[in-house]
This record gives sequence, C-alpha cells and structure tokens, in this order.
Amino acid sequence: MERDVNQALAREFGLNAEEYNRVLEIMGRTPSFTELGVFSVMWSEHCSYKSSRVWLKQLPTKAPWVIHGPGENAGVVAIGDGLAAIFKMESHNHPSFIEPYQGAATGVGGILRDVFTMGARPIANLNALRFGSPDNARTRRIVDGVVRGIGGYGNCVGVPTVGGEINFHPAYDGNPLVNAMTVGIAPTDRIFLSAAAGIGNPVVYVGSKTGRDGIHGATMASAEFDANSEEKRPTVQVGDPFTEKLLIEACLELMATDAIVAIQDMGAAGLTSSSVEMAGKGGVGIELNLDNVPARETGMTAYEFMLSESQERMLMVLKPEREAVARAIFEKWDLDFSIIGYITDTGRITVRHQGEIKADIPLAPLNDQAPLYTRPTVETPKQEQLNAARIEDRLGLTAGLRKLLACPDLCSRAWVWDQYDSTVGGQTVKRPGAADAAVVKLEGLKRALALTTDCTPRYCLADPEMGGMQAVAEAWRNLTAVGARPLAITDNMNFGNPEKPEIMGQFAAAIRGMAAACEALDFPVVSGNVSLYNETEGKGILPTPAIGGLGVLEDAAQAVGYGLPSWLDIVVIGKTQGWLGQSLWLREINGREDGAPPPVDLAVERANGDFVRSRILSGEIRACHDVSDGGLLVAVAEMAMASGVGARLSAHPRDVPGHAYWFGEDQGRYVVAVPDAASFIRTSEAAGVPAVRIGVSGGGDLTLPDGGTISIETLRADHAGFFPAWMNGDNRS
Amino acid sequence: MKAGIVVFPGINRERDMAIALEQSSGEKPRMIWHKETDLSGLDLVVIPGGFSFGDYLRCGAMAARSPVMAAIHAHATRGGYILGVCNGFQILTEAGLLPGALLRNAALRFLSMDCQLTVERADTVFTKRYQKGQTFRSVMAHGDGNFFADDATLDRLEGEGLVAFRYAGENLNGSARAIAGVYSPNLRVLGLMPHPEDLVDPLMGGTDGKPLFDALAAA
Amino acid sequence: MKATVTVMLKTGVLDPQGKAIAHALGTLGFDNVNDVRAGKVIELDLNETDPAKARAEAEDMARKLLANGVIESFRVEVA
Amino acid sequence: MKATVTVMLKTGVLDPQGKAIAHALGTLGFDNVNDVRAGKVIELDLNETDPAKARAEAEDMARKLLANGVIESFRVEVA
Ligand SMILES: Nc1ncnc2c1ncn2[C@@H]1O[C@H](COP(=O)(O)OP(=O)(O)O)[C@@H](O)[C@H]1O
Ligand SMILES: [Mg+2]
Repeated sequence: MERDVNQALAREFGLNAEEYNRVLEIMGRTPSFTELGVFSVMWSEHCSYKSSRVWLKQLPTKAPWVIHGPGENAGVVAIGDGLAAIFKMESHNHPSFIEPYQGAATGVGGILRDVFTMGARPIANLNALRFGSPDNARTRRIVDGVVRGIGGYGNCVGVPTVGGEINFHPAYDGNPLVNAMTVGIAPTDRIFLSAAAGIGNPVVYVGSKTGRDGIHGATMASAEFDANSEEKRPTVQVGDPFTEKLLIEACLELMATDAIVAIQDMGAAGLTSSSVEMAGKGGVGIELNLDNVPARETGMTAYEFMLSESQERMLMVLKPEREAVARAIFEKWDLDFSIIGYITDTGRITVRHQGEIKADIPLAPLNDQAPLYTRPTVETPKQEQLNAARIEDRLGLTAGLRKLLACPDLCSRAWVWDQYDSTVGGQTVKRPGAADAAVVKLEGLKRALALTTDCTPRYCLADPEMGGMQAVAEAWRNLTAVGARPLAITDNMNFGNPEKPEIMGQFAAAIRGMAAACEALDFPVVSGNVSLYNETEGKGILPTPAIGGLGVLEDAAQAVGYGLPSWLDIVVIGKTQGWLGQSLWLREINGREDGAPPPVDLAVERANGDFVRSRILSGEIRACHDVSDGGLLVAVAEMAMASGVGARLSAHPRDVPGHAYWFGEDQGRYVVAVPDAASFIRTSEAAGVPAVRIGVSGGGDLTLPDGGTISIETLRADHAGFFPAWMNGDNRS
Repeated sequence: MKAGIVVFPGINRERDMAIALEQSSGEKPRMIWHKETDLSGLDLVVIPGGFSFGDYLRCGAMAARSPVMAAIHAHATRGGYILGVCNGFQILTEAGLLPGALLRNAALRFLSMDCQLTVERADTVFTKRYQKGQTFRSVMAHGDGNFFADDATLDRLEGEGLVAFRYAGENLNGSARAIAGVYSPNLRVLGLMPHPEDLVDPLMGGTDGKPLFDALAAA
Repeated sequence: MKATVTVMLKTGVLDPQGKAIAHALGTLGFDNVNDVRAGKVIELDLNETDPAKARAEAEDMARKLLANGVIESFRVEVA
Repeated sequence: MKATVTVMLKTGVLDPQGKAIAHALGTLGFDNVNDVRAGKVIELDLNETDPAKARAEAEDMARKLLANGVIESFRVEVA
C-alpha cells in the first residue's frame, strides 16, 4: 500500500508543487510515504490555516479576563470565584454531509475533547447549524441525522445541550454546516496545556484503540466536493460517546493529581498533529514507537497509524514515575493506556514501526515553514440602501406576522431541542426557547454563565464586513438580554473556496467587521476554527462566520428570559428606522433577497446594551428580548408565545411605514417589559438611550396596531407547525 | 435516611441526584462505584439516570448484571429502600427487581421536555409529601421510556396498587396505561422515568420534585 | 467458530421501529410489504470448535445478557 | 414470502456496541469470546411468491433505506 513518493502523489495528498518542493528542501531527500503523509496533513488548510492565518491575526484576543487566547486547544477566560470558563466552537461540515449522524456526533465528541483536555469539566454544549433548502429532498435526511447525532452523543456523555441556531438556505444544499460548541469549567490554577517538556518523559496514549478511521479526514476537510467525493471518502469515523464519557471522567481524575506535564486530544490528523504540536510547542523532540499503539485492526501501517482519525483518544506527557498512578486510573475506567514514546532533545519527530524508522522529520521547519498565503481578495460590491416607503406591503401586519412565524428560518425549533437533554447536570436556569442566551449555573455557586451562538449569513453575503460585525454584536446583545456581562467569543469561520478572490474577500471583510465589533464591545476572540472549501461543484455557501458568545452573571437569580409577564408596559430600546434591506420580511413576503443589510453602530450598540443590562440587574426589566430576524413584531410575538401572555400594541410613529416599523431589522434594539414605562423612559433618556413605549401586556391575544387580533394559541400553532410536519414520514433510524 | 448513589460507567445524573438528596437531608450521599459489593449501613440505594455502558445492547442490560447488583438484590431482600430514576428504572427492570421493561419511545425519538405526573398513592415512603391524585411537573429525558408489561402483569400492578405515577395529559413515550413509575410489592423499591431531582430549585424552573426527597429525608 | 444470535421482540410486543420502517418503505414506493419486524443480531466469534458447545454457550449468553426474556425471544445459528 | 435483511457495520468501522457487549460477556465469565459485532435484522413479510423477485426487492429496500451504505453492509435471505 506504500506508494512511490513523487510530485504526483504529493498532489493527490493535497500538496501543490511549491509545497512539495519545500518538503524536499526541509528533508534534504525524498520523504518516505509516511513522512509525506505527515507533511500533507500538517500543511492542509484544516491544520495549518494557511489561507486564513494572515487575517485571523487581526482579531483582538486580549482583555484583563483572558487567560489563554487562540492557540491552545480552547480559549480560557476568568469568570470569578477562582474559576475559568474554557470554550471553543468547531466545524464538522464535511463529515456531516457524508454521514449526518456520525458526522455530527463525532463533531460534538471532538469539541468536548478540546475542552476537557484543558482540565475543564464540560457543562454545556451548543450547536450552530445551516442546512439547504427544505424543498431539497436531501435536506430532511441531513437534518434528521444531524439532530439525532448531536443528541445521541451529547445526551449520552451527559453534557446538556442548551442552545444553538438553525438557518436554511439553498446555498447550503451541498454543504450543510455543523458547528459545535462546548463550554467547560476549571479552577484558574489548574489549567492544562499542550506544550511538551521534560526530556525522557513518557508519551502516553489513552482512550480507544486506533483503526483505519477517517484517514486523510483533515485533507478532505480542506477540499471541495465534486461528483466523485462519495468514492474518495475515507472510512467514516463512528463516535462512541460511552467511551468519551469514561475518558472525561478518567482525565479529570488524573488531572486532580500532579502527574500530567502536557495533554492534547487527538483530533484532525490524529496522532500526527497531536504529537507534532505538543513537541513543537515545547521546542523538544518526540520519538514514537507505533508497535505500542493500541490497534483495533491488524496489519495497520505506520502511515495509517499516524493519519488515523479514530475518535476518543488523547495523548499526554507524564511526569517521570507517575505512570503507575495514571495507569491505575485509566484501567479503573476500562480505557486503553499505553506508553508509546518519549520526549527527546532532538527537535525531531521520529516514528518507529516494526523495527524500522518510518519517519524522521525536523519539527521546527515542519511547523514554521508551513505554507502561509496572502491570497488575492476582491471586495463584495456594496448593495443599495432600500427605501422602505417604496416597498409595498401586500399582506398587512397580521398575515405577514403569521407567515413569518411559520417560515423555516423563524419557526419554533422545539422539534430539535426536544431531542437534546438540556437539563442534565441540574444547573440549567434558562433552557432553549426561554431566553436569548442559555443560562447555566455553576454547581454550588450563585454564579452562572450565559451562552449563545449567532450569525446572520444573508447579511454576510450582502456585506461581509457589516455581517461579521453584526454577528459579534448580536452575540453580545443576546448575552446582554439575559443580564449577563459579555466576556469573550469563539468563532467558526465557514466559507467557500479561498482560492477565489471574491471568497477570500468575504473572509477578509468579515474579519474586519468582527474585529471592529470585538474591539468596541470589549469582547475578544479566545478560540475559533476555520472551515474553507465549503463548495460543491463550484457553488459556495453563504459566508458564515458563526459566533459563540460567553458571558457571566454574578447571581443566576438575576437572569431574565423573554417570556412576557402580564400587565407590564412593553418598551422598545434603540432606534427604529424601518430597515427592510435583507430582512426576512422582504425575503419571505416579497420574495426579494436584496438591499444593504442593517448597519451596526457599535457605539450605540454598546450604550443600549450597557443600559439594558444595568436595568436588568436593578430588577426593573422583567423580560427582555433582542430584536433580530423578523423585526419588532416578531420579537413581541416570540415573547408572547413563550409565556402565553398576550399584548396590545400601540400605533407606530407616522414617519415610518407600518410594515417597515414592525418588520424592519434595525440593529441594537431590545424589547423589554417594565412595570412603569414613563419612569423607565426617563432613566433611559438620561442615559442617552432611545426608548419608546409600544404597548402593554396581558390577556390571551396579540392586538396589533392596525386593529388585527390573533390569539396566542393561533400564533403558537403557526410557529410550531413547520418542523414536525416537515419531518413527518421519515423515521429512518 | 442514609442514602447511597450507585455509579455505573456512563451514568451521568449522579450529581443532580446527590444535590437533590443533600438539599433535603442535609447529608451528602455516599457514592458507590459499581464494582463495590458492600452496601451495609445504607437505608436507601439510588440508581440515577444516564447511559450506563452507553445504553448499548439494551438500556440497563449490562449494568443489571454487574458486581454491585448482588448487593442491591440483598438490600432489597432485607427490605431496604431503592429508588431508580430513568436509566436506574431501566436497570431495576432488567435486574428483575421491578416488573416490565422499557421500550424505545413510541415516536422513536429522544424526548427531553417537561411532563406532568399523577400521584397514584400518597402513602408510600416516597410519596407521602404529595397528595393522592395530585399532579406535579417533572422533566423527562429519555429515548427508551415506553413502559411495557403483558396485560396480566399490568392488571396485577393496578390491582395491587403498585403503579406509582402516571403521565397526566399526553402520554408522549407510549407507555402502557400511561405508567411512568412502579413499585415493588413491598412498596420499597420505586422506579420511574422522569427526573424529580432536576426540579428541586426555583432557579431551575420549580420545586415540584422536592417533596419526594423531603419525604425520603424525613423517613 | 461463529455463532449468530438473532433477537426479536416477542409477538404481542409493539414494534414501533418495524412499523416506522414499513411506513418509510411505503413512501419509497415499495407497496408489496405486508409487515416488518426489526430486531438485533449479535455475531459472536467464539474460541470453540465444537458446534454443539458453541451453540450451548451462545444460548447461555442470550439468556443471561443478549435477550430480555420479558420482551424478546432469540434464536441461535452456528457456522 | 419472508425476506430477512441483516445489516452489519462494514469491517473496519468501529462497533462500539459490539465492543461493549464483548466486555460485558467477559465480566459475566464468558471467556471464550474473541470478538462481537452487533447489527440489525429486519424481517420483511412480502406480498410476493417468487423468491428471486423477493430477494431483488429486499436488496433494493436495503440499498435505499435499510442499510446506510456509507458505514453498513447487508445480506438478504429469503425463505
Ligand atoms: N440547534 C439548536 N440547538 C439548540 N437550541 C437551539 C438550536 N437552534 C436554536 N435553538 C434555540 O432556539 C431559540 C431561538 O433561537 P434563535 O432564533 O437563534 O434566537 P435569536 O434570534 O434570539 O438568537 C434559542 O433559545 C436557541 O438557543
Ligand atoms: Mg441569537
């Protein structure tokens, strides 16, 4: 199975001529088959970030509360009480298209390992999903598999899945996006890093055995799909959440001792990337003997061992003489434990198998001379700002609202989250559907974390810079809307083929927008993931910089949800101009996907949000919902549906057309319920924050400003209908 | 009542259960690893929820045959109290300590949502802080909660008053006669699918499950 | 040698999975399907050369673990 | 007539369930077990009297629905 190494094979492995020449230079000879494999995965887009690195550097990553920014397995921020939150989001897009259940399941497994490898107990999972058109026959099966996979894995490991988002668009027909996020908690002084140290220290393999799973998965994740992808696909990785659960418990148990020098999960490119990265970061060498790697199959080659992406495995460097302690723990949990090598002072990775040296590569150039491209970019042309007064409303408010609430992008996701265990752990304060961000309390403490994922890809397509900014701002807004102080984000940059200047231009612009928002909102990026080449037959996805936001509440009891209580005044905070460009109303009611997306004014965003948060913490705001997809009327309807309490809305101002006022998607707004609008608005005016009373809550109906009345039951039926009806009839398991 | 929680590999609601027990009794329950065999000194043995052994083959099948089970059988024979929730209920049926079996949910999907339970009798050590006929809210989170037993067994359970709880309103998982929990003939072993331990704090949405733990703590 | 244990739900125990498969086959246009039952198969590779012993052992495994007598029946094939 | 479709994970694909069963059999004292693979069996009652046609139809069902070709393989028996 080992083939002759040459230019042609290198190309098959995803290395271009220039990259292959650099390999020859570094090695000073023709690399062995295994060595070529190592180079090709380490230099794949997925592992090397060769197209994105120059841009990612622009993101702000620092704040006084940031303990570890990007570069570690996950980001780490201090949250008070001597604790740190450790979190990251990661994509499993390609595998989920090939095999939705296992692709999504192993995506959850992978991100969990990134977090507990740093010493954190995972306390919450979220997922950001994008699917093709519901009318595409394949979409339903992908949704079914992905949702079952996420639930199947997360429910079994016992980490609550507390939030996420779902969009549909034909641009994802051939490339669904599955971005999974995990959040964990550790004491700030017990965080485990991956830099290897200590010449002679044992390198230990723990977890599941190695099979021929997913070989070249990392290179696959760095390539476009074409009609032959189904043939070329590697053996699909199957997740084993039970083993993962054991691995979590065993690792945490070992981490409570002082045996570990460094630890890293085996993710993409498995043993190769974990060993190369650990040794590289520590500036040491590493020697591996593959004869000691626990194998699931017979006759595996060095190449296969090094590139396998078998799941539920970790690599660690132990302190000398601590092997017995560690071994006992892993044996207790019935997990494989094997010393497969040692740290050396050679600065090289040396791989032995069956008495032969199969690879011997200097680590410094393998890491430092990884390709880095400043690919050409082309700016997305700006779209025209639409004049709301010239867009006709043919449906009216009542019918428009009902249609919007029932559309795939706005309808209830209960069908989805009802399959995710959101309460295990007993700390979930706000479950899906209750608040703009999930709220999870820390066991034994008052403190809680608020968590959200956000991105509006249609804005990003129309204006990637504004879209990137908006995604960060919306995450910040969602955390603020529960009363949390936003601390940091993780991101998952999902884009098309970076070799196309328009796509690279989208990427660069999105980063610019994100960076500006992170800066203005004190909301740094602490971890992230890039997924490029999301294209099938030349057709790319919508640019999708998914943002995972994390915030903290000192007292979980102060968190508010969006369920509307009875007999309160309803106030909208922030200015409503009636921005219809790229709105869902424009798309769903008028069939148009055009116009400039709503602009984000970061100073206004911050002022509005800081005000809202202060009024939540003072207890004045009893319910709060940010205004996003669908605009003001949809936001109020969602609040009413959440609690079953209706509202009577007042007339809109004369200078804005009704449909634009109620369905426009102006940014930086919140709908809040307060006992006394007059006094509330006096405070807001003093703070320079626009606030307008738009109605009063109570009863079982929503009464619209044009006199239309809809019962909450009717709205709920409209809202809840789509998913179950769409999924019915396909119970394939 | 001195309580212990059995931890099988893959169990994941042991922490929730410990919090609920401690909150009512003021005492930390003993955590019992599945390879232990000595349960002496315990009045109440709790088998919590989760995915013991990954729920592979059948939910609870492998746990029901592991070393600690002999001691649990002995505890039952001694007249000790046993509470099995969710996976714990499945394990108790697999071990033959409770009748019936839990099949896949009728709709073949995992169900994670609130449900309402009716208290069938309020004179047991588990339910004396509830009222007969009362309904209370609980959280369910399971893929295999569809209670099954043959008609003769169901008739006997009903005839002998061994049905502990039924689903009020919609019977989402398809359980026979809407049964959500059952007792052993001596009323000292209780198994139920929903999780009372996840509603013992107003912050988490309510305290409907707390009377069960208060009753056990006072017993 | 190999022993295959097939575990099926007993008649009288509702088989929602079989029903769902039947329904899905119907929507795919297979209209010749009267009934579907879904079960499990466990293939055992046993360190045993005597077919009778292998069968006896597999039956023992099925009784003790692989099948739940309350709801399932099983059959064993040896090859 | 009856057709039985047996669906197993392809060789090389991890079978967590088989692994767990093997482990459990070991703790129960069955120490003759080299390997366990777990799969599904679907028993079809077809409105069809020609065995060749029944087989062809069952194979078609397996390809289109019963087996996931990415990770599973299947075999059909007709009786
Ligand atoms: N994939 C998912 N998994 C879990 N919860 C989800 C998922 N998608 C959406 N939700 C939940 O549905 C609710 C509404 O989501 P979304 O429409 O994205 O809200 P918003 O527009 O306010 O950000 C939130 O509670 C969110 O966490
Ligand atoms: Mg949101």
